[in-house]
Amino acid sequence: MPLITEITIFVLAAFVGFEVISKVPTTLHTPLMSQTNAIHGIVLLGGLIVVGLSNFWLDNLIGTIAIFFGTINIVGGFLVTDRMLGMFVRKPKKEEPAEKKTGDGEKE
Amino acid sequence: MPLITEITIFVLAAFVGFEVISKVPTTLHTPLMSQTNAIHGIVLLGGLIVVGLSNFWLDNLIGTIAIFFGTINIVGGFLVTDRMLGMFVRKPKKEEPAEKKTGDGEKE
Amino acid sequence: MPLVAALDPQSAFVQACYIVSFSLFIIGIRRGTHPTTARQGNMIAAAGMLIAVATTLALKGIGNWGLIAIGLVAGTIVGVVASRRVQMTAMPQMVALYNGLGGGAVALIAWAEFRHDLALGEAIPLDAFIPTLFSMVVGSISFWGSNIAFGKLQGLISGQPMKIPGQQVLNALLLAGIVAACIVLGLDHNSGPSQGLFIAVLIAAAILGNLFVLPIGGADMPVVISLLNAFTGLSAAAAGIALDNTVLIVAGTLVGSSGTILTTAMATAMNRSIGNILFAGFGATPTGGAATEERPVTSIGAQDAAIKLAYADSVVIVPGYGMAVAQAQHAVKEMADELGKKGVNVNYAIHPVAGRMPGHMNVLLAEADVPYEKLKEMDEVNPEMPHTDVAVVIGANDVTNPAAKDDPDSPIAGMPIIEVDEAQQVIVIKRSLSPGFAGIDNDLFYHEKTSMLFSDAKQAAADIAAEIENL
Amino acid sequence: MPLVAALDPQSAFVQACYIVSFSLFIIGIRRGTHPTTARQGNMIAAAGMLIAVATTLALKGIGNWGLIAIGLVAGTIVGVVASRRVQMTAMPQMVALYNGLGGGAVALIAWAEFRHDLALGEAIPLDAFIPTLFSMVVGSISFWGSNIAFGKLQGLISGQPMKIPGQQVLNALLLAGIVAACIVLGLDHNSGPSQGLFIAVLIAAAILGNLFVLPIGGADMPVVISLLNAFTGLSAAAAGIALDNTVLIVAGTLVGSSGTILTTAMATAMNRSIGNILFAGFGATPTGGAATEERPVTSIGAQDAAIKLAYADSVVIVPGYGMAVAQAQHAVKEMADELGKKGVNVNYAIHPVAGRMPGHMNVLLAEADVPYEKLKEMDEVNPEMPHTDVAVVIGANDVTNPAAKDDPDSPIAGMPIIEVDEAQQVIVIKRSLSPGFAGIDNDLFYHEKTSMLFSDAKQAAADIAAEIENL
Ligand SMILES: NC(=O)c1ccc[n+]([C@@H]2O[C@H](COP(=O)([O-])OP(=O)(O)OC[C@H]3O[C@@H](n4cnc5c(N)ncnc54)[C@H](OP(=O)(O)O)[C@@H]3O)[C@@H](O)[C@H]2O)c1
Ligand SMILES: NC(=O)c1ccc[n+]([C@@H]2O[C@H](COP(=O)([O-])OP(=O)(O)OC[C@H]3O[C@@H](n4cnc5c(N)ncnc54)[C@H](OP(=O)(O)O)[C@@H]3O)[C@@H](O)[C@H]2O)c1
Repeated sequence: MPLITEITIFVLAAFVGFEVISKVPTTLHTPLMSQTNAIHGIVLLGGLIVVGLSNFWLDNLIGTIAIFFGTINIVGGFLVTDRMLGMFVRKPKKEEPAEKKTGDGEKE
Repeated sequence: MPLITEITIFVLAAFVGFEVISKVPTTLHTPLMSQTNAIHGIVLLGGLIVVGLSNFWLDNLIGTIAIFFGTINIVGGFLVTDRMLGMFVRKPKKEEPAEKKTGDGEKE
Repeated sequence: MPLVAALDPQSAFVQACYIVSFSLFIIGIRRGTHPTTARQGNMIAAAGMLIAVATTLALKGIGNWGLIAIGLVAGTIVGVVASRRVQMTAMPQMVALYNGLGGGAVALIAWAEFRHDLALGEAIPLDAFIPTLFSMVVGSISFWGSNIAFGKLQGLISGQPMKIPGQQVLNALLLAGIVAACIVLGLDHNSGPSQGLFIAVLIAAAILGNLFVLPIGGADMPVVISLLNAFTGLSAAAAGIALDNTVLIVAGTLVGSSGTILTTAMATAMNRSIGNILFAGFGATPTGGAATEERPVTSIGAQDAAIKLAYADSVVIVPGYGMAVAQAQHAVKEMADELGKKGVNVNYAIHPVAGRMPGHMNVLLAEADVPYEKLKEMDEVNPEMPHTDVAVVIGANDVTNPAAKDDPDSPIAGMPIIEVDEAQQVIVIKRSLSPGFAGIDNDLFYHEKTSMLFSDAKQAAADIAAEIENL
Repeated sequence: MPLVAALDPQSAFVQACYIVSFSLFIIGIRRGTHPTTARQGNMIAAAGMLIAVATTLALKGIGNWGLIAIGLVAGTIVGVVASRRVQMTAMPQMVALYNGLGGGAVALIAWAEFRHDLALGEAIPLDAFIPTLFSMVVGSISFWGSNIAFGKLQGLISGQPMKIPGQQVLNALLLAGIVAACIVLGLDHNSGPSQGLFIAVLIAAAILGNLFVLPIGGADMPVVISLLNAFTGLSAAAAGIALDNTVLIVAGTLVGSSGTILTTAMATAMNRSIGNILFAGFGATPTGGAATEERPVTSIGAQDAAIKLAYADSVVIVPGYGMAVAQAQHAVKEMADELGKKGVNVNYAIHPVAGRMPGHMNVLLAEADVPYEKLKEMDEVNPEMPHTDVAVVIGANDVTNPAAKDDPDSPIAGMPIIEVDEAQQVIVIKRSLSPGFAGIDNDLFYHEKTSMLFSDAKQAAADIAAEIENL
């Protein structure tokens, strides 16, 4: 793909990024940071290509470490974001917190 | 350029479009419509290429009409949008309207 | 021509110019989100256009300067004159006309592109041919549909929905025929597809464009135009794909998104589905024939209205389509000014679909120099209604109809309204008791706190202003 | 391996999968704009990732399955365990560490890519080589910088700014050296650039990453991490350009925009410039040494505090970094519950930079099951302050400091604050009179309507809750 086409894609993606992310409220900035961490784990693809196509030990080593790092990013990032965001959602199944909520929430 | 690359650009542009335009308030929807009218005058480029590169009378005719249409779109569209938007901005230079405004605006 | 640079269309420099150009479009629209920056945004977008055109003119092999100059100069003259002359009240027509021109240009370019590919005598690659066919069909529908819409709005064609029996079936058959012909053309792509068939498709699309819009009522035209605007945008994007031109793709897509969003927004604000608007033949422009006029109404003159208003503390003006028809915005502003001089607090309540275009009232009142902060949105003004002494409804009807809240069977049931019936007193200025766009009676007129001032809106506003001055 | 599809990387199918993948990322982030849809959004983004990875694994020629499996399995195990074990209070460290891993992976891939190009023995095209160099340098800076930030936050390295004389000059020289070496490498691009020089640049970038972050105070780490997050994103995008991989370009750019926006948002909320944060060595973590302790303060015990709170009508809780340190969120929630049982209306006022990360307090309080609607933003809560009976400041300091409004010479002058000094009464819970992150004294503590409760936040909240229950 010619460089200029890739720059076209980059510019459009930057516009999308700025528009979308400026809509995320401060409340959700911490989960956003960990979600974007997970998303840049996409460099894993680079690692897969390096290891997948090479036969020399050094490249294999470099690539495998990259795969390892990228996978931690992706798996850890999405899971931890999910854990955080799960806290923002009411949990109607658990009895105890629902009980507690009455004290704080309903007595206004 | 391969079709799939053009689709990539299309998809990204659609995301940008939806994000940006959903931020425009109803108040400004009429100017927005006429501004987008001006922007799709961009098809003028197609007309320029047709006429610029052809030598057959029918193509020239078709192309020139397209250029004519596209130019009306662009020139008329941007100018009329400007006229409309100019009305939304306070005009401090004109004496008379500034006078009038006192009656309506300042007496609260 | 002195300045012929001869750039290669796929060169990085040309592509970079196109990137700058579409970025300016995006930034321009982005700045359109606020009235204070919108004008600058419009200029930024225009600068983007200038760059795109200049770049294209400098491409290698571009010649035929005479014809290009004729097209550009003639177009500029028409554009400048039209934009100076057009009345603010005629904006809906203007938008329709321009949209049609865009669609027409796309269809013509697609045709020329097809002829060019044919002339090469080689197989036409499908990834250029399909977008060409798409832009030709959609551009042609958009051209004819927009022109009909223009005709209806301008009063050149009756605003009544024109129904032919079996209309929908006919349209469906026509569309199926177009698609089938396109498939045949596509299958022939490497053995010289027939130009005759191509032109037949162009004509069929033109007929479809006409048939599609004719049965829709004049009052629904803004929704139709906005939809056709999306069509034009998409057809331009398809032309961009056929021509390998990024700025065309991006700009067309932006316009496509805009049209889609506005169409949806209007439909939502009217609480109707897009399908209902397009296929139900609902939006008949009122025939003026009055509904059940047996119930008693309180009628009032300009002088009494002036007294009511001048002794109020707070007044809310609710403008509607009638104000646009009567071109009453300046008179209304003057009336408000007179009230201001008497110490009355005057605001305007703008319903999202008051008038016939989104933001219609805002443009008109801005033209009359009403300060932006005085224009209140529905959600902002409704809670204040009970504390409002007088609500003055000027040429509005449906957007104040309490049936939307109270009567679940009403055609406008569920549409949010400006709740003037909550105000202390209501003055309604219109020429008769005839219904508005939705064609239904309005209980507001018969309400005990409502006084009707039967008159043309401009006349009435001027009369009231004069009376207030004389108080 | 059973399922090897062998797709051509530039085939339309692979590209289409990548388009789906990045669209899911965008939609996923888009849904992250509201707490109720954010979790679903996260899953959508994860689905996008799955598609991208699966597509890549099916590419033609991919082999070495053993090593790939090792990397994937080991990474997954570490990722799952880490994400289960990590405390919510340790989020800033976690984000730093992950960011470093991403940067490191990018740098390694750039190195491998370079080796691959070298091995081909041909001229390396500049439009792949320049992005490779960029991603190597920036990825390496991001890796080392993030690790230092992690160390500082985790307490492995002192949070104090470590300054070497001539620091800035050294950094500038290092950067200039890196750029120069990259230019040399680039000029050699068709005669086999030296791998030695490449590795030297990798090392120099590593040193620069260390030197860049070491002199910044521990408390400024969140801003640094966010900036490095933008770096990692951009380096990933550059790697995508080098590898001709659209999903990498788009995903990297999204992360780059996110990092940029968050960095700017934090700097704005602290009313400091990014340059000041990075180069002024300002954010020293407080040493605990108290400021001018001569002025009298009103001290109070848990029992008195409980009485004040229980007999109030409305209470606003203002949490800060101290609540995070003490892990007091559950105790605070319990205290609020007890107050709720007494009929007190309790809300939380969240300052945008309370704590050490944007949204830090929100995550902690959400963990403790505080309902989302109870968390009020600064702009919403400040106008209500005069009608608030008691404001309870729990481990917050700077974000309540009236000097930001009153003293134009204060380092935090102009930073918007939660105006607890407008409330009827104030209770401040912290361990001493020592300053917070900005290292400045807080007049609030000496105000006549303020009572200080000197205690650990968790302990104090638990004590108050117990006392209220006994009332
Ligand atoms: N804004 C949009 O985007 C849009 C788009 C499509 C459809 N619509 C629809 O349009 C309607 C807009 O509601 P609306 O309340 O603004 O208008 P309306 O319901 O159409 O009513 C307009 C009223 O103005 C009166 N009028 C006409 N000419 C007048 C004149 N010269 N002087 C004084 N009064 C005059 C008419 O009554 P008389 O004949 O008795 O004078 C008529 O009842 C809604 O139903 C909406 O759904 C809006
Ligand atoms: N949120 C972000 O994104 C971000 C990023 C970078 C910088 N910052 C900066 O961080 C600051 C945040 O302000 P803030 O008011 O939340 O915090 P702060 O000003 O840093 O004050 C925290 C206070 O908590 C007290 N504390 C510490 N441990 C405690 C414990 N175990 N129990 C009770 N109290 C304890 C400390 O006083 P004692 O030692 O007396 O207990 C300290 O004064 C702002 O200056 C902001 O600019 C924020």
